[in-house]
Amino acid sequence: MDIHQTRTWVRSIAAAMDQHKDHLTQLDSAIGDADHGVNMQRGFTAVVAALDGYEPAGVGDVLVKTGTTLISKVGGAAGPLYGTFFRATGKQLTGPVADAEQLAAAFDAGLAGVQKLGAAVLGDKTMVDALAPALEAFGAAARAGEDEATAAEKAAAAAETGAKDTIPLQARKGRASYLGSRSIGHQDPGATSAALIFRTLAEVLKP
Amino acid sequence: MDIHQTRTWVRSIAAAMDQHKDHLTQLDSAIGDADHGVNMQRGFTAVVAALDGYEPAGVGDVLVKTGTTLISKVGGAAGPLYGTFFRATGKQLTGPVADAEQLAAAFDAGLAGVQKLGAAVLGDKTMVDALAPALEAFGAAARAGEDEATAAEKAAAAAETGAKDTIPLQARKGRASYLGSRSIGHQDPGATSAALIFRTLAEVLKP
Amino acid sequence: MKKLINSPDTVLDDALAGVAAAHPTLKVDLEARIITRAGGPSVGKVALISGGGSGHEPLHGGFVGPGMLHAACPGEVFTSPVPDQMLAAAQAADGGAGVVFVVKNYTGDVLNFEMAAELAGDDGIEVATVLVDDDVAVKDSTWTAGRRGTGATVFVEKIAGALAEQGADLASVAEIGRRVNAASRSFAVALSPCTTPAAGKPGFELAEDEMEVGVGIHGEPGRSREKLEPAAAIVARSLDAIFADQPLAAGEETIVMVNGLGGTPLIELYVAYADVAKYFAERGVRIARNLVGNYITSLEMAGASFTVCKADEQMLALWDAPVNTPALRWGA
Amino acid sequence: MKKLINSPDTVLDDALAGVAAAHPTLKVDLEARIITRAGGPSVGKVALISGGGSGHEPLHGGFVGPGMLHAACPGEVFTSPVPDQMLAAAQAADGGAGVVFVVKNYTGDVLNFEMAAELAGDDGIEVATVLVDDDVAVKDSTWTAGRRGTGATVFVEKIAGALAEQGADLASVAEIGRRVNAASRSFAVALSPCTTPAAGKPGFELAEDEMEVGVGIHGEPGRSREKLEPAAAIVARSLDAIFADQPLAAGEETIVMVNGLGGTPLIELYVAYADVAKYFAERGVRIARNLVGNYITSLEMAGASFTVCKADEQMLALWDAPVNTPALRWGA
Ligand SMILES: Nc1ncnc2c1ncn2[C@@H]1O[C@H](COP(=O)(O)OP(=O)(O)O)[C@@H](O)[C@H]1O
Ligand SMILES: Nc1ncnc2c1ncn2[C@@H]1O[C@H](COP(=O)(O)OP(=O)(O)O)[C@@H](O)[C@H]1O
Ligand SMILES: [Mg+2]
Ligand SMILES: [Mg+2]
Ligand SMILES: [Mg+2]
Ligand SMILES: [Mg+2]
Repeated sequence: MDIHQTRTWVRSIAAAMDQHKDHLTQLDSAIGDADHGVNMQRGFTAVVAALDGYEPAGVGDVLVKTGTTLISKVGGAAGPLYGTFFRATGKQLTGPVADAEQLAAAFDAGLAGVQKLGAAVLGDKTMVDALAPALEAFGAAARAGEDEATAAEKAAAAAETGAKDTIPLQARKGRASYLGSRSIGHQDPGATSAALIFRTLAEVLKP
Repeated sequence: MDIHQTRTWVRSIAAAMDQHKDHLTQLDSAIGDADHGVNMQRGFTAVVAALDGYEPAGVGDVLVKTGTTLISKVGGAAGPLYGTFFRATGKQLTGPVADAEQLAAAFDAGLAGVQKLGAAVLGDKTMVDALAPALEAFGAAARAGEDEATAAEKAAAAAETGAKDTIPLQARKGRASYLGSRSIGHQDPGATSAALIFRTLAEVLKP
Repeated sequence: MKKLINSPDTVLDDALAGVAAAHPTLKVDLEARIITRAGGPSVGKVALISGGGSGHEPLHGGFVGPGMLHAACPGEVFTSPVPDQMLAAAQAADGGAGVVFVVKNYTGDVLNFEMAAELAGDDGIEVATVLVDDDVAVKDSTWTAGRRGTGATVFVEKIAGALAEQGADLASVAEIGRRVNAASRSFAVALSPCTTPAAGKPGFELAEDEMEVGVGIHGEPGRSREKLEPAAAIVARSLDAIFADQPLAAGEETIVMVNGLGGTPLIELYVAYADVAKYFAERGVRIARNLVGNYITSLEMAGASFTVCKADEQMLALWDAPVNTPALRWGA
Repeated sequence: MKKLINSPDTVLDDALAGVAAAHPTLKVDLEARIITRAGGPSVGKVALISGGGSGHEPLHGGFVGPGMLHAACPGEVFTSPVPDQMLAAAQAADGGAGVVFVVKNYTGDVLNFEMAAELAGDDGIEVATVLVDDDVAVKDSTWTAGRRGTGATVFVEKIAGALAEQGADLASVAEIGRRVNAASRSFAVALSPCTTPAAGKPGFELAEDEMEVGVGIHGEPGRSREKLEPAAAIVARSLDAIFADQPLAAGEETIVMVNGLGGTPLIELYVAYADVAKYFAERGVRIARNLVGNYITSLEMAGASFTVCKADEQMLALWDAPVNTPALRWGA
């Protein structure tokens, strides 16, 4: 993945958030406070603006800028968490391109940042439930020598499964946890946006 | 009309207001503030309580007590106006019974009190539009030598017509006047309660 | 109807019990249904007394205290109080210098206060009346009972109350009250209706995209029903009506209130106030003082009213004078 | 959705412009989105800073002023603010004695304030954090993100703000804030939902005869959904939950708030307060101070929240200390 593709990825995420804003907000209204779609859209719109005219030295710069902007513009739980994900990922990628293995390691650092900050583990019904399986699939593909396009495709599928699999879970973190057992039966909005982010990556990297 | 009949009349008004509370409130909600039924019911419930154990010396005492209680308990426009109507009527009736002519003169004094206080004339879309034709009919019957039962029946019919005839009028007094031409097409709540009062009188006096 | 009440019949008595429990600075006579200052009458000073239907809180009970009202007479919800209340209030509040009745111009209020003034006069209490009629939504003509009294009531009570506190005589207190009313104009727009506990149904209906322009404080219909507009347009419409009735020149000073009707979040009132400030700035008219919040409400009605008082120096000075009431407090 | 706004996207900025225009005692940085005292930092004194999603007005901007907050950071409606705002607030408000962040316990608020504390630390500003988590509707367990911060925020801001005003050091101000939080419990019941401008639809649905028991300030569902009850039963339910969590013995002193969620008429809050006073009286627990009104709202949600703080003498004395903010003012 080169700098241009990275930019395209982030821009495509912005487009995806625009498109899925209402769906994400609707999911968040079932078990949260009905703002996740708006938050993500606001954040990535700001990211696109921030990248405009920005001259990154490497792939990582794009992602660090993305993360920093998310932290500055989103607020809520998703702002610091996604911000940290992109920042921590970007910090690992110093070169002008990143191959599948480099990306896998960087994403892992991103997830570690999210978990350090938010303390969510797999099964807590959060974005981690989409991110973790996505990165596992990505890593496995990379280790198996697949290219980043294939790895991203597998990650996207795993993220989507992970997001769907949050439905039967009871939330243990974030606002949804206040519902207790009433959070069961609803898909987590953050896991859903995480799946969108990896679906977008797969589309951008598709040869 | 003797003291007992007068008491019965006032008690029957209370029953009628109970029964028609919602209708009066509904009329008042169209061109007022949706409280006329409640106001009248609250007032006459208090009147019934006030008359309990009260020993009047004459017909007028019952009516003065009724008026005084209405003034003390109703509030709004209807409280002072109906209160004055009953007080001013009652003040004319010093004896233990009142015949049709005495009643006619007393009611006229009641209406004069209402008009002095509220300054409404015929056609302003107020209780006056029911009271005035009612008293005219009552007086004409009395002057023609009819008994009070017949006079009251004619007054009730005239009041009902008067109340209906407020529908096409534009209000010039009270809360309904704020609607301007939008008050047209609705029956005045105060005229409607006035018609109820005279219908009740006719029923009580019916031989 | 969803209300935090125990029964439609006991709302007023229950609320008065709550006021009594909450405010040690007030004395609530549950029997006579009046709210007075806990300290009793101010000997030698004029006492301001107001009242009206309940459901407009904090008006009037929330404005009882040093620097403002001496007593309030709350009627049933949306029904003017009865003369007995006003008489009891006059008796409880008169400090020997007479009382001023601040009366909003509704037939019911006017008639009941008139009767009370007579009774109080019989009782040897000097009474002056200030009639508040500031609502420009109602065109004053032979076709109406005259303008309604709305937001200016708060200004009259604050400013006349301050003068009374300073020991001015009955005529002077009534006079400044009348001057404030004469200098004030109001206009209100409702986004949703309200329901009195006794009626159980909304006083009027509004479609999802409609607003009632020029609405009264009991939800009486106003000038027209229109499609819902952005805040800036609602503000412009309301202030246009006010300025048309009382033109204000550049450099003139005003007191402005953006008042919530009860169900409108404060954040929206601030949105509206920004538009108000812009409207005034564009015309060079100064907002010397302002109030933004719920001061004269209509139960849970959504919407706002706008009140503008063309204020002279005396009014501004009296506005700034200390006031210590549950709903308005400064300098104390 | 019917709102007095210009556009869902500009609500916060428009409202901040309104706050700026309305309150000369406040300084509003529209760029940085912070509200500070017009007088600037208090040299040598600790500065209290709070923030959170908007839509809860007057919280927090309405509590900026002498005796209470030094700065407020309003986020988008129902979305916690970003670290940049808190950093800017810390920089603008620090008088050299450090800043206290008053943070309501929501994941978003906690994370953003955490990041801001780091940034402020890098900037040489000493930061202490007081986490508010008073809502007993949420059982604190491994299954939740912990109790939510609600009404006690007002108490923490008032009391810690008063101590800061007296010149106490950072540790002491933070300590009293934590003690107030530890001594406070809240519980809320919603009669109707609310709609964020961005979502355009109610956050939840309630049938005409239902209420949400234990609702959160963003309309998060609470403990259960029940049939609508009379005020006395709602009060008993709420206070039972509070007393179960923190038993109060006869003779103990409290500060009690009956807070409107935004769409509830003040008259209904007084009805509820009467029932609250009765509940306390029956148990011999004293209400030494009270607030009845809209202090921490959820847009136009109907309902009320109840907050009880078991207050010691120091807390009561600090409660009574002068405060001069748009929404809370006495002694000044
Ligand atoms: N502690 C946490 N760790 C990881 N993700 C979390 C955590 N708390 C919340 N989230 C994620 O954040 C999402 C909600 O984001 P958003 O609605 O934007 O913020 P808020 O909850 O503050 O309104 C949840 O759906 C969940 O996936
Ligand atoms: N000036 C007046 N003279 C005579 N009747 C009047 C006058 N003003 C109002 N009314 C009557 O009072 C009725 C309304 O009474 P009510 O609803 O109880 O009082 P309010 O208008 O104060 O709510 C009107 O329908 C009308 O018949
Ligand atoms: Mg959310
Ligand atoms: Mg009426
Ligand atoms: Mg009425
Ligand atoms: Mg949120």
